[in-house]
This record gives sequence, structure tokens and C-alpha cells, in this order.
Amino acid sequence: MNTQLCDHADEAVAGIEDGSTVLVGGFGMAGMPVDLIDALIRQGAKDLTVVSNNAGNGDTGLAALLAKGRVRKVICSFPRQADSWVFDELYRAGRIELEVVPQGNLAERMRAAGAGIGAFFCPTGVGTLLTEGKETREIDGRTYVLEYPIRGDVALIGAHRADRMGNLVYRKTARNFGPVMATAATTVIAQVREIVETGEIDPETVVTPGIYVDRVVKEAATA
Amino acid sequence: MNTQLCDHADEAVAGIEDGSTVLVGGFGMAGMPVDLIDALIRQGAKDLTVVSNNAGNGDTGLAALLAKGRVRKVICSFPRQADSWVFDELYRAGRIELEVVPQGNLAERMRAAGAGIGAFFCPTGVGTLLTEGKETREIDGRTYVLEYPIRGDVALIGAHRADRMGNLVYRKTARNFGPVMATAATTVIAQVREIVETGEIDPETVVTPGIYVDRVVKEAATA
Amino acid sequence: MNATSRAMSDQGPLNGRGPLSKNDMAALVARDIPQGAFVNLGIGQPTLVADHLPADSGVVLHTENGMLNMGPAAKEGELDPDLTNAGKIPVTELPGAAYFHHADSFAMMRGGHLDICVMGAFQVSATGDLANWHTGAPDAIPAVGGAMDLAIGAKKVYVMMTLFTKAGAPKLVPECTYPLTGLRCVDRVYTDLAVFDVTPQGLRVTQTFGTTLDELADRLDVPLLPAEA
Amino acid sequence: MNATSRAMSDQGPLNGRGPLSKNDMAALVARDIPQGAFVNLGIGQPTLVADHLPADSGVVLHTENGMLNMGPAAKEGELDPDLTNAGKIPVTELPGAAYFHHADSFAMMRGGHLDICVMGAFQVSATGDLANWHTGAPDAIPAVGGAMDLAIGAKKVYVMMTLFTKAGAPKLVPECTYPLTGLRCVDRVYTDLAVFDVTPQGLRVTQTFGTTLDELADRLDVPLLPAEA
Repeated sequence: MNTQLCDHADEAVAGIEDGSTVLVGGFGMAGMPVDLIDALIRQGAKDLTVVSNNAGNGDTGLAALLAKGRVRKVICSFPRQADSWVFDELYRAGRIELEVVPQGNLAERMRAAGAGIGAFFCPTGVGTLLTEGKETREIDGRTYVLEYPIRGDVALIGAHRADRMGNLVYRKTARNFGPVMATAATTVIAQVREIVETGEIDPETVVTPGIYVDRVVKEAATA
Repeated sequence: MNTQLCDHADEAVAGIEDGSTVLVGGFGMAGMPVDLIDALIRQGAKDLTVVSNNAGNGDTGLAALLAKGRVRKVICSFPRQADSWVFDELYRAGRIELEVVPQGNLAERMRAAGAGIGAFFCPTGVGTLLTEGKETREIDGRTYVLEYPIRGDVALIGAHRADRMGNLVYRKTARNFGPVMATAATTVIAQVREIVETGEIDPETVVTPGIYVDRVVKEAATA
Repeated sequence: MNATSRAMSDQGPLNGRGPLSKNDMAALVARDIPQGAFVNLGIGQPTLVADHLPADSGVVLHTENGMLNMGPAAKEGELDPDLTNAGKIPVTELPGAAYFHHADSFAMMRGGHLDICVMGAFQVSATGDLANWHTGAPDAIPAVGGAMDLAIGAKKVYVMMTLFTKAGAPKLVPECTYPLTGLRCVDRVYTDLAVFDVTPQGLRVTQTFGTTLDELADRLDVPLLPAEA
Repeated sequence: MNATSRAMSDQGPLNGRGPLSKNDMAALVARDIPQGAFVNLGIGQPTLVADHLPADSGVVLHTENGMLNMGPAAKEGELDPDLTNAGKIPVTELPGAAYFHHADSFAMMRGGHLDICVMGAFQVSATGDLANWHTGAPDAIPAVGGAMDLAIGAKKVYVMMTLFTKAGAPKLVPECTYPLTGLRCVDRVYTDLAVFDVTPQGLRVTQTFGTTLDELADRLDVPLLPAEA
């Protein structure tokens, strides 16, 4: 189905259901889909599982979603930061679940979901707390842990530019998790700074082809 | 170690040892590193295992390498073509081994080698001749086959343009197997049409970063 | 992304006609491809489907050698050795195209992102098993290409084939005798004589061309269900 | 690619000096990084190493959030919110840079393509086990980031740390008491008092600063081997 161009972030996040697993792009603020998170807060879906590298910074964006009590569980690599007080308080109060996943496994498990891989043997975290209880196997003299895909019902990602077919390009290290998350969710929603005519993005430079992108909305700040 | 810029394809393929596994890029002629294969023929390494999508066309390139009796085994997805007579004759005479791998598994198994994945459960080929005897597992109601990495001692790939640090860009569907093979071999040798100064390739468009590329040589036809 | 399914109730102008030509079959498949679908057309006969897609179909063609939004075959003067389809035929690029490497291309297929693939076949079984890569002949050189990946990867797998071999043997069979490409992967079979949906209840004949359900039932060794009212 | 190893026989100007400052340690690490190596510098103290790499070193810095050929921290006026290092500090781009997504970045690490990573540590064991992500305190919020991936991925893992905690407890220990980051993954430990190579024979002291092998052997609960002649 062709990518839907939305006039507003509220239109872009319509229909996200309670209990959804939501992949949220960004590494710190780079690539963070701030407008979409704000729209999700207005939209009201609750009991969410959020998959993201961090667990919110300051009082806005993901932190604000957490503060509203909409998130049941966070799957991330690095929740604890200087300004992660919203998450910290919820966690210490036992009001939010946490699954810590090594950053590369977080990316690779989402890649597996998008690539139709059922599970994979990974050397990361062998012998550590984070792989306790997981199946292991020795292959060619090295020990690996079996890791399973992480799938999203929805992905919210930030990109730099889209064309009208939903082809996306990113900018510098804001690329980070966006391209992987775009492959791993049933409904993929991208906020971008600019929407150009189809044909204006060089086909050699497309990072996320439109096949992965369901809805696109232009950032409010630049609208 | 910095990428080595070679003056001639013979210099680029120096040191390839008998018994090596050689990954050869290209899909048909698109992306085929013809100069490097010709140089490998002159270089003389034998008892090779060649991993490539096809098993040679006509009488040149890979077919010529096969005709010289240098190749012990071919691992590929599609040996049989209208002009694969060199391979066909060797195969029918029992003078070459063949491992047929579904095209996506060929790519994914090399990706796994480059990405440090020990093995992966893949749905392709379940219940077919090509996965007979392989370990299977049901995950979430679907059957998968366990597939192992394919590593190369050497990769010979064709790209469009390199900078002096070995960053590569490809052109159109000639990209095909090059980027994956570049991650999966100990020594990666690229032939390109053009070598530009470092800084002249937009960092957003690099497909194979120089970290993967050991030697670069400019195509003879365009030298 | 999920393609919205076009209604099958309109049986179209071909219904009741004699056996279909390859071009008629291609037109029939093209008519059933939903607006905006992402589609892979196999090497050979399925390639013809592209010629019958309306200009405003919004259908995006994937080629497994690393491209979305592939255009028609290249004409004289447009030939570019760097731009071919999976059959190594020179093709063209449409606006909005994207290139990617082989691992990404097959991840796209295997991950279930393509709406439809259309493939040829030697045999299809009553339960949707597909045999299309290997005749099983002892002197045949096996070559699979991307067929197994496509068979298990696309959301819908459509087969285009004649219903009988030149020797008159049925190609829709109780069980495939040729080596399999994929298990229970075919959703619909377009043939010169009829269209069959593979359903949990069995093979359903949704259209016939110059023949009848009863005649087909006589000639095929598989149970057939009539089209739904 | 394999980085050629620079000879360790030259013990350098720091040998025999008193305890090293963080900057001295960073200089020492920088001196041991071979020409043209691909290197990941961990968050915090290891970042200082970049300041001590000679301009002509050809060393290429990787940051796990998707970049090779990262430049120095951005100055006032150069800040770009789209360009940060793994510590989320604004950085710059050098000629020949490349950007890639997270799965590709960690495939690069896990696949053994980086020559060296330099990390901080809470503890390193005599066999090279690394503990640097979690104090194990019951109220601590665990956060691992990319540490486990780096620990098992880079060809060589160098640790930079003080040899003792502020309370005087050794950080080079028979077995880590803090939760592990990786097993047998550390190759060399740079400390303020000495440099230790983790070898199959045990920990080898290759340099000391303001102390002696005997003094170290007294204060540490691990067997120590002398530098090779």
C-alpha cells in the first residue's frame, strides 16, 4: 500500500492500540521522533511496551510518556542517564518493568524481526547477568547465546527527508536505530524535516525504502 | 591498517594462497570483478573454493578460472545458465564440487560471517533437498533451519568508485553481493572505475566503509 | 505494509473464454494485483505481468538483485550493464527507485515485506507445495537462485503455469513428485484453463476458461471446490 | 583488516615516572595504537586518548552510534544535534567519514573489524574478565549500552583505569566481584601505576610508574610476571 502522507502528527499516530509494542528511534535526542511521541501522549494509548536505546531524558518526549503512566515496560540498553529521573523514579517505585539488552543485540534482534530470522546465536553477553537462563551453544570453539527477534506493532522514527513514496534518508549519526526499526514493525511512522517530490532522492542514497514506511509527517517546527 | 591502493590488478591479488576460499562478487556481469579474476588466473592459486552467485558465463572471467582447473568447489545459488558450459562440463565429468545455496541464504550466511553471528535459524528451504540433514527448530509455530556463516579468505568485488581510504560506492544493481562479501573475508580486494580524493564521497552515501577494504585497484579499461 | 485486496467478485471479461494465452494469463494476474502493492515477478512468464499493470496502478516492482521501483526492460540505447533484473535482462529505473545490497534485498523478502510474488512452476500440490527449481533428472544441474526465498517470503505467492504439461500430465497434483521449492506456500494458481485458490478447505476453482469444473475434476487427481457464490 | 603491532620494546619517556595522571595514561595508550588502526574509544576517560594521537597517525575512530572517522568534539558554533558520539557529546566529521545504522555498526564491532577498543573498568580479573557496567548494588539501575558488544567484538580490548579504588581496594583482582561485561576479553590494562598484559601465562607487568613489581605484587592478590627481556 502506498505510503500515507499525513498533515499532522496526530493523524500519523491514529489507531495505536493499548498494549502495543512501540519501537522508538533515536540515540539521545539525535533521531528522536519528538512530534510523534507528543502525539502519542495526546492519542492516549496505554499499557505500552517501549523499545528504545534509552528510557527518556528530562521531562519531555519519551520521559513525558513514561510520566503519564502509559508505559508498562521498557526494553532498552541504557536507561540510566544524568537526566533520566522520570524513569529512575518509576523503576525504583516498582511501577515500570525493565529489560536491559546490550545495544548491539537490541539492534540485531530488531533486524532479525525485519529479516525473517527466527533466532540467532550471538557472542555478546556470554557469561553475564544479561544472558542468564538463555540457551547457549559452542560453535567452532566459541560460546554463543541464542537471541530472539524483537518485533514492534508500531515504530516511531525520525528521519531527515522523505519523498512522496516514503523513501527516507537520514542525517549523520541521527540515522542510528531508524533504519532497523523501520523493518521490524507492522506500522512504521516517520517524522521528517522535509518531504520532496518522488524522484528527488537519488536512488543510490535511499537508506529506508518506502516499502517499509506506512505514514510520513513533516516536523511541526519546520512545517 | 590503511587501504592499499594498487597500481595493477596483479599487485592487488598477490599472496592469494592455494586452498583459499574466494568470495567473488557480481550477479551475472553486473558487479563482476573481471580484472581481479583475470589477475587471479595469472597469479596461479589453485584448489580454490569459489563462492559466487553464478558459476561462470561464457569462456572468460570465472569460467576461465574454472577452465584452468583451479577451482575445487563452487558454492553458489544458480550455476546453470545458457552460457555456463565450462561449469556444466566440469560438473558432469565429476571434476568440480557444487554446493547449491538459496540466493538469500548465500547472502545472509556471508552477512553472518561478517557480523559475528555464529549461526541463525532461517525459514528458507525448509522441507527441501537443499536443507536435508540440517538441524531444524519450530519457533512460534514456524519451522526454521539452522544455517552457518560462510567466510572467505579473500573477497574479490567490483565497485563503482573508491576514495583513498577505501570507502566504496556502487552503481545501480551492480551493488548486489559486493557490500556483503566485503564484510565476510579476511582480505578484501576491490576493483573500481574511479579513485577519488578522500573527502570527495559524501559520508551519507558510503555503502562499504574503508574499514572493510584492504586493497583497491582501478579497472584497466578505464585506467 | 499490507496491500488492500481487490474484490474478486468481478470475474472479468476473460470468464467463459477458451484456454488463455500467456498474455491473457498475465493480464488476469495483473488485474488481481491491488493498487500500490509491492510485487516481485519471477523470471520468464511472470515478467509479462508488468506489461498489463495500468499506468496508475502504483504497483512497485522489486527485483531480488537489489532494487525497488524497477521499470520496463531497457530499449536499444538505454542499455546499462549495471542495471538488470533477476533474469539478467537490462531494465530501467522509475522515479522513487531505491538500490540495496543482496542481504538487504533478501531480508526484505524473507521478512514478509513484499505483498505478492508471481512465479512459474513445474508442479503445485493440493496443499500449496511448490516445485519449480529442479526436474529431479539425474543429470540435471541443480540451480535454485532466489526461488526458495521468494516462496516462503512474500505475503502471497501466485503461480502462473499451464495446467498440463505438453505430454498431457497435470501440473496440479496431490503431491509434488519433483523436488520441492517450498512447503504450503502457494496461495493461488493461474493456469490457461482455470484459476485455483489454495484454501484450508482445499483447492477452490474461482474461474474457468473454455472448460468446466466437472471436466477439470475428471482430468485432475485432486479434489476441487466450486467458486463461492 | 589487521593492524600491524607497534613494538613495545621502547618503554618510552613515562617509564620510571611517578603515578600517571589520566592524561599521561591517555598518552601512553595513544602511543601504543598502531598507524592506521580502527579504534573505538569508550565513554569517559578513554575519550582523552584521541587528544594524544599524532595528526599523521591515520587512526580512524569509530563511534558505535553509526560513524567511522569521527573528528574531535565540536566547538562552539560547530554544534550539530545530528552528530554526536556514543556519550551524546557533539562531535565533528573528518574527511573520509562514513555513516551507517545501528545494526551495521554493531555488526562491524561483533564481526571483529575494529582493531582496538579502549574502555574504562570497575574491575579486571587475572584472566581478562571485564566488569564495567554494573556495580551490583541492589538499588542500582542497570545500564549496559554497547559495552558488552565492544568487549567481545574488538580484536584487542584495552582497559584504562586507576589500579586502586579511592578506598584503596585493588581493581585488578583474582576474580571480578562486580557483574561481568565479558569473559576473558581484556588484552591489556593501563593503570596509573603500571601496564599489564593479559597473557596465557598470566598477568605480565610491562611498565611501572613510581612503583616496582615487588611493591605491586604485595598490594595485589594476583600473580604477576615480570616484563620480558
